[in-house]
Amino acid sequence: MARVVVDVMLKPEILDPQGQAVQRALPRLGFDGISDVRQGKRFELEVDGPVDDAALARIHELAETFLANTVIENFTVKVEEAVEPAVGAEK
Amino acid sequence: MARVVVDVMLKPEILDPQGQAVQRALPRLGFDGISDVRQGKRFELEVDGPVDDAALARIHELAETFLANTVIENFTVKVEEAVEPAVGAEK
Amino acid sequence: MSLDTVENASKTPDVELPWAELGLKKDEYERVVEILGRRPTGAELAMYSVMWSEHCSYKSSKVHLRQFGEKAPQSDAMLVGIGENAGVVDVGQGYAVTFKVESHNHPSYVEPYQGAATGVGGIVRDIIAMGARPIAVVDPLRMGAADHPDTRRVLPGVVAGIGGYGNCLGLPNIGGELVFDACYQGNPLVNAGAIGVMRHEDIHLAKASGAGNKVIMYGARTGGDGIGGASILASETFDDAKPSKRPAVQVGDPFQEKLLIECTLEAFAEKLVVGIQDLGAAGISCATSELASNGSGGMRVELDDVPLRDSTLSPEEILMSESQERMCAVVEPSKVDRFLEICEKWDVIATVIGEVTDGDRLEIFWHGEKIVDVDPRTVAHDGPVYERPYARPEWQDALQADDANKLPRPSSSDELKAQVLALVSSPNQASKKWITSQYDHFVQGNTVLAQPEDSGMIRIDEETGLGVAIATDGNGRFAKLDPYTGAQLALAEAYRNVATTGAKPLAVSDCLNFGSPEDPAVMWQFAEAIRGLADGCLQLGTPVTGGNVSLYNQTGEAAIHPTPVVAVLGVIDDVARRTPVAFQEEGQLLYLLGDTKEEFGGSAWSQVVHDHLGGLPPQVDLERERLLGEILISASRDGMIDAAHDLSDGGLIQAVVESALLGGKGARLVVPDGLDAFTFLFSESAGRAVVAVPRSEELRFNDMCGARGLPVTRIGVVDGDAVDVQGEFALSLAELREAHEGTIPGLLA
Amino acid sequence: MTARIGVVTFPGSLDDRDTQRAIRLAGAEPVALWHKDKDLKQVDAVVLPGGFSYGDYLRAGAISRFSPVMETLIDQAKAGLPVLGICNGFQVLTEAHLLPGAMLGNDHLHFICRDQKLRVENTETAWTLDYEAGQEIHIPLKNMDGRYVADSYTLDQLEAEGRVVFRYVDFNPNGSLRDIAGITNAAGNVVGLMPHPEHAVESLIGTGRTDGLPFFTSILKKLVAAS
Ligand SMILES: Nc1ncnc2c1ncn2[C@@H]1O[C@H](COP(=O)(O)OP(=O)(O)O)[C@@H](O)[C@H]1O
Ligand SMILES: [Mg+2]
Repeated sequence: MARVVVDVMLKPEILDPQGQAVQRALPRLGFDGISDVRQGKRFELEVDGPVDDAALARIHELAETFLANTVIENFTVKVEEAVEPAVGAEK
Repeated sequence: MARVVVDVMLKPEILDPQGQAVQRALPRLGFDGISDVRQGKRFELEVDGPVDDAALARIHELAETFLANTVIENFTVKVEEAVEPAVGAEK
Repeated sequence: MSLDTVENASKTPDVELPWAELGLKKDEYERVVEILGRRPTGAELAMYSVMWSEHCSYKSSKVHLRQFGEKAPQSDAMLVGIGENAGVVDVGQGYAVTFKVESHNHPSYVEPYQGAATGVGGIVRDIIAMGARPIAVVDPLRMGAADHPDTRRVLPGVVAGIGGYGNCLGLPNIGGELVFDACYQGNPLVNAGAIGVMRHEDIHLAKASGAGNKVIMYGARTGGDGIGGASILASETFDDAKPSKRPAVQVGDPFQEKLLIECTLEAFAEKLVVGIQDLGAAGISCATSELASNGSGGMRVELDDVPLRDSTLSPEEILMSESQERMCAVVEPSKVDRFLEICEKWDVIATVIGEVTDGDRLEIFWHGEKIVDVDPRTVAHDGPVYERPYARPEWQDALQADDANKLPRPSSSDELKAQVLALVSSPNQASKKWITSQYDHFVQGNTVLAQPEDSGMIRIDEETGLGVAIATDGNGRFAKLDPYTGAQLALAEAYRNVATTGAKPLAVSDCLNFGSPEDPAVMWQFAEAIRGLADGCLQLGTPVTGGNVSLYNQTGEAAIHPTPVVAVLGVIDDVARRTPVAFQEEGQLLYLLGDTKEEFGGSAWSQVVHDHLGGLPPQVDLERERLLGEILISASRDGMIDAAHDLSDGGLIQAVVESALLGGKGARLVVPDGLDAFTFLFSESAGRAVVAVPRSEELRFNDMCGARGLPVTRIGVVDGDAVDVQGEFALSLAELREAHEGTIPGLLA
Repeated sequence: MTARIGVVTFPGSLDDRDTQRAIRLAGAEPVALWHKDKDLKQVDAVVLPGGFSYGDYLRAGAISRFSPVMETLIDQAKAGLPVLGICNGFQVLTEAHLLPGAMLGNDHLHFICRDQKLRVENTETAWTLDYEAGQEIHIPLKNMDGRYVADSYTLDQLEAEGRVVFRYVDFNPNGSLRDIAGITNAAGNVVGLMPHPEHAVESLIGTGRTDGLPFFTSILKKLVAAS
């Protein structure tokens, strides 16, 4: 079992009111120095078999036809490392 | 300018109707072998100054108090590498 | 901890169970042991503890709630009364309507969006469980101070949650309330009501009968949602009773619930269901014990067959899980296949988890071992009953002596005008459009009236135009001054709201929101409110068909204002005759119906202008309310009035401003003889409404009121684009609109 | 003959029965179509109704777009079958690429329900014959994801070809680019819009206006003329 992550973000030229709302709220919350916020989606897929090139190609196709709407969104596909090298700790 | 990414996912024990709906649709689309799908949010923050420990601590706090609802969600904070080593290509 | 079976429990009488952590009192635990003749198993303890909780057993409120039955007025309309998932009333032409209001207060404070959303989900399942198609929802809300930062967190989340769930279910939201008061700061009240309609023959009850019939669970898989005490039982050792990782917050899936509605109604239509129960508080514990105890036999359940979302759940946790969007149906064996087929059609997971048995025991098995063996009645109905002490608080006299009628009144026309503007723009009196525009009120294509009308109205028969109306009201300030009168005022207002739109009030549901029953003062408020409501319903001939009690709404020593919320359901033979709030035509005459007295205790004026709460609430005269209602209904049926608005918070000026803004037509008002302008505009005397009468109907209308003895006073005319109180001041509609509609967006946007 | 107009029910469709009622009131025969069924039952036209099919999860319309019924519908729409997508139906049509562009969440981030003023910009489509060019109408609007977006090339093309069928007037309720409320494909048989004409067909109900009825009389007229 492996985890593949598909990140989907609105294309840069598309207005992202959610991201903007977050950004606008920041000063009120006392956070400065963040010049832009974009909000997108993250899909975590648990893949049964091995995540070989063929599997990745299929997931890529899935992202392109289904998880993202490429009229408005870009996406990336990543295999998640076994050990999460996150800088921030998981809460 | 650096980019910090905050990923927010529902806690594993919390129902994720969106992820479920996606997963249930997969067989119909001809995709098998994906045993679970969880859908979360991805925030891309453009940070003006250097992303040092202090900045990260503040973003961590931001995530905890604002971007995530820690009653039902977990989050991770990551500094994005300059070059994205994604396996899938960005569309 | 290894599996605690019934056999094991008999052999190990001395094992200590964590009954106190599960919220049971010592004597309650001893009672369980006495009932069983042995110590309970962990699973049994889980069931008793949750079913005997205040929320499920009504142990503090039962003795008072009985009055609703004892004092119930004779009513042919009542088909199913208190005790079922929701009451059912006959509305004629073979139709029956079920409706109920419930609270989801605490969850909505913890997680506003999901708390409120699952509140809507729960009340709607009650309606489906009666066999009805849900047709509308309403949402009476109470929040802390409008300008408090936490209100900014809670209110938008609650509204988004109610909208998110109700809109996705396809249920028009046709009414509700929004009241701000600092007393609700830590205890916002999120009440939700729903109405459903069915044919008489389709009424279904929650009971399991017929040995051999199958028990089918369908809907969402069971997860670890909302498990409180069970995780204590599930923990390794009882000393390790730390809260486990199980979430107390439930997440709703309105899409799943929409499928549940459709597949349940399809199963009803094919007469596949013997009995049915929704899974709400206390989950499977509640559903199985209630189904079994209301039926004739017993029940045997294989807990292993319950579809799970989380395979690590213990049997105790499965029994107590409050995962949303689940139902339980009892189905004859020959019809099981068809039932499962319908579920499959709607992509709803359905599993046979047990069957009705001959005996009178509820037996639950896990991995082949019996872990529950109880008389289901002892779980569902024989919970503890408390006669909690109650006493009129000693501060009540001082509060009532602090007479609002003595507050300084405006001394000039300018001051009067300024106070009118302050009133109509105050958060409680301001337009609630910011909220209600987030709710779908058009879906299902039968909405005749929705907010901001006096009552919501839904057509239920396209051919004949038969319709139902609903209004919910409550005034915690009045109830604080005098809980008996306050409850009757809430009833009177909801009754009046329904009648104002032309519908005949039929029945009542309520949601009683109070502080801690362990405080004798709160218990007195509660007892008085119920007494008032029961007496009032008897007098008005509108039986209470069901409701909900929410106690412990209190932060430390400070309880919320006693807040009985009353929903009145009415029926109208032809919705074409409904009366709207908005002024329709210039030149129509404005009449005030009823008597106006100097009554300012608890009024909006005393709150807005003086931040004051004291004195006595307005008097109630239910015979007058009934007469007013009859006049309003006749006038609507006979086409004598084109607009009507009941008078409540804010008095006459508030009502006229609302009708004027909605219709986009002003009014010229004349202060009637015998009243001063201030009292005329701001008094909150009950039993009043303002109506707009076409000139051609003037005589007929006056004659009718005269003949029946209802005081009627001509107060002006629909005219121009201002509200002009002659000799005092004029406020343009534009100015009024800005004041009335700008407030809530300004606070929240 | 009377025209037979199909109304698809997806799981989570809400306005399917309302749409059937509107079709009936216009004098045509509504035919219920089921999402799992590829068979369109030989209807003369199809309406994809409003609602939250599949809960609007993933993206509004994204999951429904892959329903069996859509396989047939996409082929037949391309071959000229008149199709109207209302609200969620519009979202399904953009996801299926029968109409260009995409629908996103309202710019103010709230669900919005209101009586919306629109201008009818194109009266040549199968669904708008009974309106007058430039006519201003009021139709209920209620949605979460009503923001129409497309790249500027597509928008220019839509404008140049007269394919913007409805525009919001006085108030843009969701941030749709160029105030677009509804569009058509190049052939004029496929139309999608966010507001709900099926909720404006009876004088007593909803807002009390009947400005939506011409949608359904238009298609009836078109079909009867063609037969
Ligand atoms: N939270 C809410 N949800 C739905 N409708 C609401 C809500 N709050 C207020 N309303 C509606 O706004 C209108 C005015 O409310 P209110 O002043 O409380 O009415 P009334 O005084 O007649 O009881 C009513 O139609 C009511 O149903
Ligand atoms: Mg009213």
